[in-house]
Amino acid sequence: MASRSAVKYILRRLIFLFITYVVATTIVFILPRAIPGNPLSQILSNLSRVAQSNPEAIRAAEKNLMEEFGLGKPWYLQYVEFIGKALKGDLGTSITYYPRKVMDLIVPVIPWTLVLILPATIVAWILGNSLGALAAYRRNTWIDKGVLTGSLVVSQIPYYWLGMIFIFFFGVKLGWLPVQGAYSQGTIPDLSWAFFMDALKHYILPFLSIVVSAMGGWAIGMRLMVIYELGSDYANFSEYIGMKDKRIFRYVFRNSLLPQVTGLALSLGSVLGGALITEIVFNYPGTGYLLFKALTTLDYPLIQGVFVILIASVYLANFIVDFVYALIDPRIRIGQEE
Amino acid sequence: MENVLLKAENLRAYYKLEKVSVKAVDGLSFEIYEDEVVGVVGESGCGKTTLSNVIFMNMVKPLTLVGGKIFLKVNGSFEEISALSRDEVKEKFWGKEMTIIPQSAMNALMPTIKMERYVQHLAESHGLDARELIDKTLQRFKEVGLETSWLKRYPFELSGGMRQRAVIAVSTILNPSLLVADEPTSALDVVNQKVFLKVLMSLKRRGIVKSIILITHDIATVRQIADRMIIMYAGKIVELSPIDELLEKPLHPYTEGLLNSVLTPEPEVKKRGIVTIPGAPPNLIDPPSGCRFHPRCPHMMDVCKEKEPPLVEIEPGRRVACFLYAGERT
Amino acid sequence: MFLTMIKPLFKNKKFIIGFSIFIIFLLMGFLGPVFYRVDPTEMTWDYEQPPSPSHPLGTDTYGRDILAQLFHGIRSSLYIGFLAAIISLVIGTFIGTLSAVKRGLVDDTLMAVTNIVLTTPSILIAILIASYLKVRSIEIVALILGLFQWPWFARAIRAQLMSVMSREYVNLSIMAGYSDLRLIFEDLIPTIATYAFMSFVLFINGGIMGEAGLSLIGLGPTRGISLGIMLQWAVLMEAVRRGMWWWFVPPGLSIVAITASLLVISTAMDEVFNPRLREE
Amino acid sequence: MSRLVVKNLTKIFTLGFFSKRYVEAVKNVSFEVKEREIVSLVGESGSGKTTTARMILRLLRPTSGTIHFEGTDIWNDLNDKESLKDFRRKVHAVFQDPFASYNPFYPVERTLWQAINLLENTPSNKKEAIELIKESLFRVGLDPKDILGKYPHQISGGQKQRIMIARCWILRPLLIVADEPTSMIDASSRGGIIKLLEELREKEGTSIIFITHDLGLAYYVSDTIYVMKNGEIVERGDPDSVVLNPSHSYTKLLVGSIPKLYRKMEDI
Repeated sequence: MASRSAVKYILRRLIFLFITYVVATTIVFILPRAIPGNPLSQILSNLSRVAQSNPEAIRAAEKNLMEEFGLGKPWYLQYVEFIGKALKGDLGTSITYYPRKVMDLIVPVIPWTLVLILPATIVAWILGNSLGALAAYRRNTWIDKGVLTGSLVVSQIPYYWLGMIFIFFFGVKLGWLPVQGAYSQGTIPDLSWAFFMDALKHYILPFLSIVVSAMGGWAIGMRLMVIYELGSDYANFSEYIGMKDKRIFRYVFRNSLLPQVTGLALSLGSVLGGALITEIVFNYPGTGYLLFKALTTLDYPLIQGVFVILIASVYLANFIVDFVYALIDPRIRIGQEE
Repeated sequence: MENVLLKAENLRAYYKLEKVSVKAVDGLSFEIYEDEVVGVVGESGCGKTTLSNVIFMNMVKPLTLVGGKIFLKVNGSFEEISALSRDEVKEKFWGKEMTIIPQSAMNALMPTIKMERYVQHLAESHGLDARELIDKTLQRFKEVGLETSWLKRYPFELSGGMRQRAVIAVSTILNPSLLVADEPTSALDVVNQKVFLKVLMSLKRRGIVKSIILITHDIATVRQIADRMIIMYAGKIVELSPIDELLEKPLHPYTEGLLNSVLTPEPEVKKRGIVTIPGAPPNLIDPPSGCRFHPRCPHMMDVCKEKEPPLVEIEPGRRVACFLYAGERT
Repeated sequence: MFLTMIKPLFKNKKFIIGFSIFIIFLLMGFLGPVFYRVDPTEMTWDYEQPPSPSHPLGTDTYGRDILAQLFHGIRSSLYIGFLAAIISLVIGTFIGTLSAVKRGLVDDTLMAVTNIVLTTPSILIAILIASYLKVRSIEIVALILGLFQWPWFARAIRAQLMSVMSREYVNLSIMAGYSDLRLIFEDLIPTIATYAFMSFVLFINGGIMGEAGLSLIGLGPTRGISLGIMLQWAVLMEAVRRGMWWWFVPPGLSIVAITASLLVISTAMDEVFNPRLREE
Repeated sequence: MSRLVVKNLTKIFTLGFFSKRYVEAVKNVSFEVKEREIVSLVGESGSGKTTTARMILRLLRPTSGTIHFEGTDIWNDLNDKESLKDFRRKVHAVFQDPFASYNPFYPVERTLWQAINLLENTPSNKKEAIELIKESLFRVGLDPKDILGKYPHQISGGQKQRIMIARCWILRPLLIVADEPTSMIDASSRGGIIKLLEELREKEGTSIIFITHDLGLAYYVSDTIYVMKNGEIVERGDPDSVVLNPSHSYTKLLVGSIPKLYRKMEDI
């Protein structure tokens, strides 16, 4: 029962995100050309350092780089070419891994990042919101105070530092879980049960470090929302006509959760940022680790490629959240009467 | 006593703050008869909204019942609801025997579910058959002048006036005997105000509710539907009287001042002129000694500063708390 | 007026706790390097030593004193945090105020820009920009971080000012012949002051956390020691997997303590100035 | 001669960025206010009465139409600072919400200082100015001791509204636009505010426009009533003819719906 207003809402978000994407890719285009000291020449000088042993590769890469950045052409042609390529999914050729395409390097690592971030974010969201709601419901009891204090502290722990603590404690001290990677060295990823169990073992610590530290923020926000909604007119009225407390609390929970869904969209960026660094700490072979590798060798085509892909995924996720929001909030689905 | 629905004896309810108490309801005694409309009138801060909380025993910290008793007639016999806890009163009487139309009725319905679902949940909460209650609501929707198909909608799809009527329909669905309406018309335009009053009275005429307490600052509105009027000032009842007598001849100086400050589009008002009561209502943390109105009263006597005037009946059905009428007693 | 405003803060338990912790770290950053005169970059043969009387927090792989690093790191991290917060506050206030005062097309354009920056992950843009800079001073890092964390603040300021501007005292000041600028400084800015201060505190957090993140992937300040740089060294030298807890625990703990105390301060202010949340 | 002449005043608000919507808040409104006259614009929320007031006060630019005050087109002829200041001095306002009329960060007398600074003959020293402020407070029945140095939350709504009238006493404007000046204060203080405004008219010859939803108030105070609905003036006349003998159907409905004190509605 998609009404006109819902379609309009979705369309508006879509247009907005598309514009945002164009702006973001434009930044990618402008940066290397605008920053003083011409980073492109840096790239070239860097190139010879990286691939000293293979002069042929250098020359090829150099030529390639000139072509890819379209140097020598007027800037607007460069821009049109750049955007055109970006929309086609052609992100150029890596320098470090020459002659492999940037896209071919990124695609295999994306699943690792997705598998880590998606479940961790959703679990943290659910747990955090439940805890926050519980605290608000038992306002001013020790449960509330405990949850609030805990959340305030936990929400300020960077994922990656919690990761370090976990590695040290559960991996190094107790020896319960592996300390790095996504699977044991030497194994080849396949669909066997043994590999799954091995990957799972490696998964627990990075997963937990994201879940635990992301939970705090949700709990704090949800607690405030629920306290606010508990004092709202509909909650009071429902009580006056004899609605059971449990039911009223479900109403309050539902209505408090709606803004938290929008909050999820807004927080995706910082969750991603934190998760990328967590991958580095765990040597987890995801996008963050690839980005780290690219940064240490100043492989600019690869850096840009990772950036473009990540930004696009954040916008896509944003759009999905918006879509879900439009589905679950009737005020958007049907359109509020002014 | 047999046709009394609600009886309050020397009710006192304070907002107990850290160091001080706000004496918002301070020694109120009155009764509400079956089949009547009583208007509770007073200016902001006189304790009239607190009174509605007290009637429901809706004591939420820091509001505390300090003393007094409230009785409600349930199935022919009186229950002392002031002896029960808030949760017990809520469980036993809210929505069933007593109900409310809140000040902010526009936002009173759960916004993100359809009204039909809401009624289903209400049935569940009261242990009733959902289908039956929905049918009853449909009937009630017709009675308050709403399309029955609107029950399948979300509250925000209705206009403000219609939402208010939906609230009336839902809140009276279990035929409670007492309805308390707290400033129900202040958010409506005058045309919808009148519609609201009509709906209210039709519910009473059909016997869906027995008695109505209308809490408001607007005497002219009360005048349209009330049988009796309670005038409150600074946490106390200063006058309680049938409405026509009160308008004819207000007894308490405060009542008189209040009446003469009302501006309605009537030639009588122009002739009468407008009166101001000097000063401002006292704060209720540390109210004036004796009669709380004495600092603003044009007829102030020495005794008013020292002693508190009791609320006494000086004519059949007319009670006033003022020393001007001390002689007329006995 | 100012005193009567902040007085209730010191009756709030949360505020006192948060404020005390923050002051302790502020003093560590300010006075630590003054009293503990050990060069944090001096390499010694006492490398990878656990805490001992001569090195209260042990040493790193190059024999550098961790406590000295920590004092200098806290100082730089706080400095970056403050700097980034000032930049964000200025941009956010400017955009939010301009939007609210000018309305119309100016408002539409500025809010579109704000929403674009809001939706774009700031840490990723910071990474991209930082990667192109060969030399990154502490100030440059603060600038990169400060440039992208203002959008939510600008939006909130705009909303608050819009509501303030519908208040009648603003009309009365206009009718008294106030210029736009005088109106902004006398009537508008004071009303957003407490909110701006609370946001400033959170911006400091953003700056400190952002620096740590950037440093960890090797894009932090190229000179000097910050808490993030300490963590980066620890990760590079595999301090975690080699069990050298004295190396990576202190800087991380400091980040958490500073940012959590600031968050508590901001929450307490919200409680004090926002009556709905006040506990009875 | 009329003090204020409003001719074909129209205000259209544009909403939305991508898909624009237009709302006609005020449509082709014309009326005049004479010297010493009290005029009421009566209407419910959304009738355009407040928008009209804001345009007269030069707070909101009209889409079309003209407003002449003392013969000057206030939106086109007030180009220099001096003439604008002169206009501000001569046309003033009392607003609805006494709480919103004061910036909580300043003592309440700030609003009186603003008026002093607007005067043509600004007092030569501070002492003189303070005397002027005190005198204006006495005029509205307030004791300066209770007011000076206080912050808005320390005084009552009735007192706040009186100080707004004290502001008018300092300026002695030719026209006061009173936007619902009594709707948010208690009934028992309402009469005082109305009397003070009437006194200004008696002593200074001030013209007053009451912007109100309260037909009772309009009936009581005005010389002329204009009834507005959906941005248009639907009825005009002296209070008795508008209230006792309305001609437009909306006015009839309005008068019929307002609860009276001395009459009970038949159809409830």
